[in-house]
Amino acid sequence: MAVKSVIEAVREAMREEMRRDERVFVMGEDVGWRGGVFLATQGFIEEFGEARVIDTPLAEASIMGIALGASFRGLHPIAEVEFADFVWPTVNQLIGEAARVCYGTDGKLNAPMTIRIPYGGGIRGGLYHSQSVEAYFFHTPGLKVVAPATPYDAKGLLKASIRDNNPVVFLEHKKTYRLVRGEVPEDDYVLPIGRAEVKRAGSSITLVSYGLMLHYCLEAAEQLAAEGVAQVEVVDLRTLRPLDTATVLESVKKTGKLLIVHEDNITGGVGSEIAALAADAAFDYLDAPITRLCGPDVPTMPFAQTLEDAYMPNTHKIAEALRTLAAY
Amino acid sequence: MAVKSVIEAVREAMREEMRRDERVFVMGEDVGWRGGVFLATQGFIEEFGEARVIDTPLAEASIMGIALGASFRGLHPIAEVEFADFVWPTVNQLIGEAARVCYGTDGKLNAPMTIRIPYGGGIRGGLYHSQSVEAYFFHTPGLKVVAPATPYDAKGLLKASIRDNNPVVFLEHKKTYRLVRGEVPEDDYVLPIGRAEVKRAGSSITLVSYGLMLHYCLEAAEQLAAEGVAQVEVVDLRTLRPLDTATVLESVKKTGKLLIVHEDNITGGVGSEIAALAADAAFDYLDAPITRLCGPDVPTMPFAQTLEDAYMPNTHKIAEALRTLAAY
Amino acid sequence: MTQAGTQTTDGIAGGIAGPLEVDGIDMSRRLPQGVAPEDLVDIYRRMVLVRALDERIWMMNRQGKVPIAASGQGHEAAQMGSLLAAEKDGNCFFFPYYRDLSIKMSGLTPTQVMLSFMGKAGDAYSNARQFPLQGADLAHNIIQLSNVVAASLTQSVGYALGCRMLGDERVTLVYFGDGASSQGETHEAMNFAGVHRLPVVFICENNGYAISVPQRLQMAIGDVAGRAEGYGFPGLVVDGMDLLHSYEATAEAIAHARREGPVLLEMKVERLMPHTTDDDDSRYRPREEVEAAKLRDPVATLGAYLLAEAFLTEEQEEEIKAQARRAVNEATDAADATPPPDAGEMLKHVYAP
Amino acid sequence: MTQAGTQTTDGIAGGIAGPLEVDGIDMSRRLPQGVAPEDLVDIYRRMVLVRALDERIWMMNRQGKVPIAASGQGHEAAQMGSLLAAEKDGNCFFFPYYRDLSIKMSGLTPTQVMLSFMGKAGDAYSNARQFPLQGADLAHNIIQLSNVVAASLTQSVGYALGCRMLGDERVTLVYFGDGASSQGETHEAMNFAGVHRLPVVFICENNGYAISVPQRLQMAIGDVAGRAEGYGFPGLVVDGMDLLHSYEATAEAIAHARREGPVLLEMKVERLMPHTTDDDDSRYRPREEVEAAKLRDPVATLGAYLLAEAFLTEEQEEEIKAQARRAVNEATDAADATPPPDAGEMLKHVYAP
Ligand SMILES: Cc1ncc(C[n+]2csc(CCOP(=O)(O)OP(=O)(O)O)c2C)c(N)n1
Ligand SMILES: Cc1ncc(C[n+]2csc(CCOP(=O)(O)OP(=O)(O)O)c2C)c(N)n1
Ligand SMILES: [Mg+2]
Ligand SMILES: [Mg+2]
Repeated sequence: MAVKSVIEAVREAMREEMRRDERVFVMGEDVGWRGGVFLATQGFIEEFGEARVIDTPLAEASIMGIALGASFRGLHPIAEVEFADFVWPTVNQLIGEAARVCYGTDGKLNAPMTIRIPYGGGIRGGLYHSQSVEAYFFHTPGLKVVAPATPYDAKGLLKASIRDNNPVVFLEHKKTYRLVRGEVPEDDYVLPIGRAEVKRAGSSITLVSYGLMLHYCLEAAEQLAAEGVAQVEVVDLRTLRPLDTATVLESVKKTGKLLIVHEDNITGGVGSEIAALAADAAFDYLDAPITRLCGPDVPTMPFAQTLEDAYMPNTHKIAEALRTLAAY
Repeated sequence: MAVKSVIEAVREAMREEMRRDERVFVMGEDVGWRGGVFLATQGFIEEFGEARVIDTPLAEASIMGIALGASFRGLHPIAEVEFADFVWPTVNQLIGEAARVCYGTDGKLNAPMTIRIPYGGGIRGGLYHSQSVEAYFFHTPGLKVVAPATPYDAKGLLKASIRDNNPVVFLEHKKTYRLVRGEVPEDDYVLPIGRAEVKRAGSSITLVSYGLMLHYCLEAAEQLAAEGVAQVEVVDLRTLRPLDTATVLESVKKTGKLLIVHEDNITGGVGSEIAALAADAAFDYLDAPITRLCGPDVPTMPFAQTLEDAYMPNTHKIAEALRTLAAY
Repeated sequence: MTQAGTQTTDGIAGGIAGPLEVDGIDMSRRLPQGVAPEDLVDIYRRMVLVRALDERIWMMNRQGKVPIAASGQGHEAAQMGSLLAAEKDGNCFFFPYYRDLSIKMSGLTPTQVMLSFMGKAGDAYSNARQFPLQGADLAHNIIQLSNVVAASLTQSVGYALGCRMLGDERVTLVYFGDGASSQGETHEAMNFAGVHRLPVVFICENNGYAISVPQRLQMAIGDVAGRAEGYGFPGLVVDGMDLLHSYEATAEAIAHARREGPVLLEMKVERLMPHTTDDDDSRYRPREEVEAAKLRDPVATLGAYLLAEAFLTEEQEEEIKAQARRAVNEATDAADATPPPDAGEMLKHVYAP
Repeated sequence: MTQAGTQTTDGIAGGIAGPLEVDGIDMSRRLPQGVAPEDLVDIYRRMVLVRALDERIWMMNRQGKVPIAASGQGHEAAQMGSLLAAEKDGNCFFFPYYRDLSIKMSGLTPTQVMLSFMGKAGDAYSNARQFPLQGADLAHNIIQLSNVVAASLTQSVGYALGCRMLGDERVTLVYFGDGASSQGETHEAMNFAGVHRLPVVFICENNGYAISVPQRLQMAIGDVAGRAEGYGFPGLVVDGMDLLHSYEATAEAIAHARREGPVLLEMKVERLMPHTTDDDDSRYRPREEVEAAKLRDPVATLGAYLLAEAFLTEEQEEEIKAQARRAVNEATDAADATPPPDAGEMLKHVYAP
């Protein structure tokens, strides 16, 4: 199998789906001749033409509304929000409208659209190019929310998202784009939305994460194994909504201890829901307080290197939290 | 003390603050001669004139951006979003901009604005006039979020919000407007933002809620007391952000059992954070699974009476959940 | 490029000939090409029915049986005129707004309308999950997902983009109020439609108010139509109290949209009732203004015109009204006897399979 | 009402007289009233410094010391012309955007600029919490909270509303690009400003691109200025490569704004560099176009004009450039030697006391 980066996997998924299905098209700022600011659509306009690769005006609300309207006509738009930080103008259409198409029409109409959103930090993006926005969509019934960590998952899940008959918010961590590489099959494959994966089996602590942080979690887990402190089971959520509660709870019931890691702000983040689920459905199995290691409650990470480093959870901090939990 | 409704308390708070401080003004759709669709600003334009009571164009993004800009000039705008369901166009300014004024200028600039948002259901509002939106703002560092349940709290906290130097999202449950009445002092008083209140003392179960649901919780607690099943302690959060974790945890440590009730969708709601906090900081005191009774994961409540009733948590459902918890 | 209110596009608004005035509205034009007297009689029949339903719905609200309704009274000529043009065209898709009862009635029986307003099982738009007649009636090419003002504009433009991609010849009509013109999304929708010359007709039903906010506080201009120029397509002011003018303008706009791209029609209308059943317009609207508006009632105007032109006899006209009354009575009884949807429906259809 | 590019308001754009052409730009007008040759020499000195800084910042990015920068090269005449007008007015407030280095330089030393671009402690805008020169410099009447395109427009209108309420005479200037004109918030901001006739000057620096998206895909019109009519105030096309034209237009616009309400100035400029240091414009922009634009370099144009008019000698001109080089070198060294802010700063100032 060829080794590819996350951005290559994303590009391949879209290209294959556009070749496979005429109803699929991409739209967004700079997706045309520029090939996207992260080059996710590089070469697309040359292959598919201006009609299916639409450089939109700089107007995010309309990108979402127009994608939604096109989906009403049976198309499968892939709308790109250039950076997660600019998603706000879209939410009237995304949270207010797209999420309710099926419910609000008693199942008569649906919105088969994919919204690709590069998110996250650690790239010196400062307050307006680093944000994690998953919690907002995670809380919204009617949306699906996917957040892969590896090239393999990114490709399989993006293809699934494009084929899905619902609005899928597809979150791509910007720092993983070129940093994370892995094997990706050449042939067509699709991964199911809504399934977490145990990326590392273990028995003493359950560590739940997604996106960039998953890789730091795996590193920390290796570290603790090497130190002989704990065998950490690492669960990659992959899909945030619908959440694969079964996989999480099964792991927690086995280990009795739970650490949740995400880069997003801690209060009201996805981690709070994981904790709440476990504190209810796995209560009798818990041997220690449910702990979270997440971004602090400041408006995403600042620009200066020192400040960004201070914000970001990392392998070292995760290992520390695991040690505390192991010792409990 | 005079007995007043929530809407009267809200109106009084604004009128007193506008009389007290020239920098305070109101803006929003229909706040002028109409006096607001819920009559929150009834009589204001007559008293304060068109310059301080601004009927805006139908454009929520600008309502928020203009209020924010005016706050930069040192004014204390009170911006009304006509219904919570229409808040989405504002979030680019509210979540993206207002919440970061202080942080993004290293504390040099601030945004002393209040955003009043009538929210919530049980009023046959259907999908677009019933929504609870608190979780989105609750997750946003830089915002304060207030959600009073009683006329007394509404007045004292709205006055505090108007005087606060930060953007405060002030959530008024529409169903409480005329339904809930209570004593409100005539004189000027201000309640601190960020303090929960034990609205009913108890020893066997902690019941955490806010807004309309608080009243159903109190009814259910009385019911259980009357039945001799449990002495339920009811904590009214009043402020969602910053959260008064001390009051919540103190109660949970005392009772060992926790039920959280809100009307908003369960997944990723405010309740998940309360649960997560308790599952961490009060873990050793817990005698039962942390339970939540919240709105189901459908896009807010549908229009038909049957469907709306099916969605809404109520006294009966809360009492049932309390009984289960008591029996654990 | 055409100027709002001053010039015409594709000959729209031509044809005004003589001095026949009905209630102050000039109705003396020749019948537009392709419109027969029977068409107008049929439209009148439907207008009378819509009006009768509209009035009954308001009454039912006062009786506590209809939680909320926005009345279309005063907007009927604009709505019906545009609808007639679209029906004659035969390949149009509609994104109406909450005040467009006439448009949505096109595919429904009176009973279906009543079921919807009363929140009963079998509501054709959302099975009573939503406000009345909100959701979709795909069988009749109608989507109105929400009542969030202006949210449908970008959707309609996207729909038109989809039509273009699929290579069909469909034209999309999207309806909205003067208040909606202020929303940022309205700007974005028109801008995109202009750039891509999409087959969309933007129909602004300008009644001078957004709930209580009068036009002078909504915009610093007289005609919304004038904004079209800034998007590179024509905008026209239309007398929306005049069925024929509304018809002609829309017919030309549909043809233009299919051939060359978007058109903005600003239909000047009167809101004869308060904003919705929840509103009390006496707080903000002079009584004389409402009374004056009622003298220009578009239903009465069309009726008088048909009588004057002898397209209809007085007896026929009476029978049309009697029929409407009977239909509304039957519909009300039928809907009243229908239960609301089963509580178990509440959890269904959050996601499509 | 004035038409974009065709008429003038308050005499704006008058005064063009003779045939003196510098690099294809007509520079032969009389000096505008109130502008002395020394003013222009001073402006030139500042332009040269800004350009030198801009070039150095780009270089520092390539060396890995500046994470990101948007160059203002090509926009300097528009920015400096408007700035000069505002400075002469003496009571203006600025909401610039990320490309407005010339505006933000007005209050800063070169070292402060370098600290900001390198993310070092002491950055005057945000103490290195934000992208370079983003945050606020209240001492110099400047706010640029974010680089979210068009987010500052409603804020600037609100600021102007606040000024009106406090009864001061301040005029607010807000800057944005052609891409920003598509945002819904831009529409909403202009509409509100028009309704309330607020003292705002909207300055669109139209360089024909939004990152890679050319104007033809951004809008179906030639001039953004034409949209002002739809908001009930004047809009003008300005040659933003021409300092004097930019100055005159802005001076008149400020006076008009204070007296009568908003003005939209569309300054036609050229982006001489890629969008930012992250961009590679060869993917989407013809090389010849860039080369042709560089021939119209506004700094060179002004320099040539000053020499031609004998407002400056060649030696003086050389000394100005040498001074700028020295200042930039010193600033770079000073900033390089400064540490980034302490990690402990990260948790501070989420809320105001
Ligand atoms: C985004 C949004 N904001 C506010 C409302 C509340 N609201 C409902 S109708 C209306 C006025 C609409 O006026 P206009 O567009 O002129 O249409 P009209 O009702 O006059 O036909 C308002 C403010 C809404 N439904 N959606
Ligand atoms: C809301 C938003 N969307 C997207 C971006 C990414 N972005 C940054 S600058 C830019 C182009 C802006 O073009 P224009 O307004 O013409 O200004 P210019 O850079 O050409 O001066 C884009 C798309 C952004 N910063 N904000
Ligand atoms: Mg209206
Ligand atoms: Mg540009």
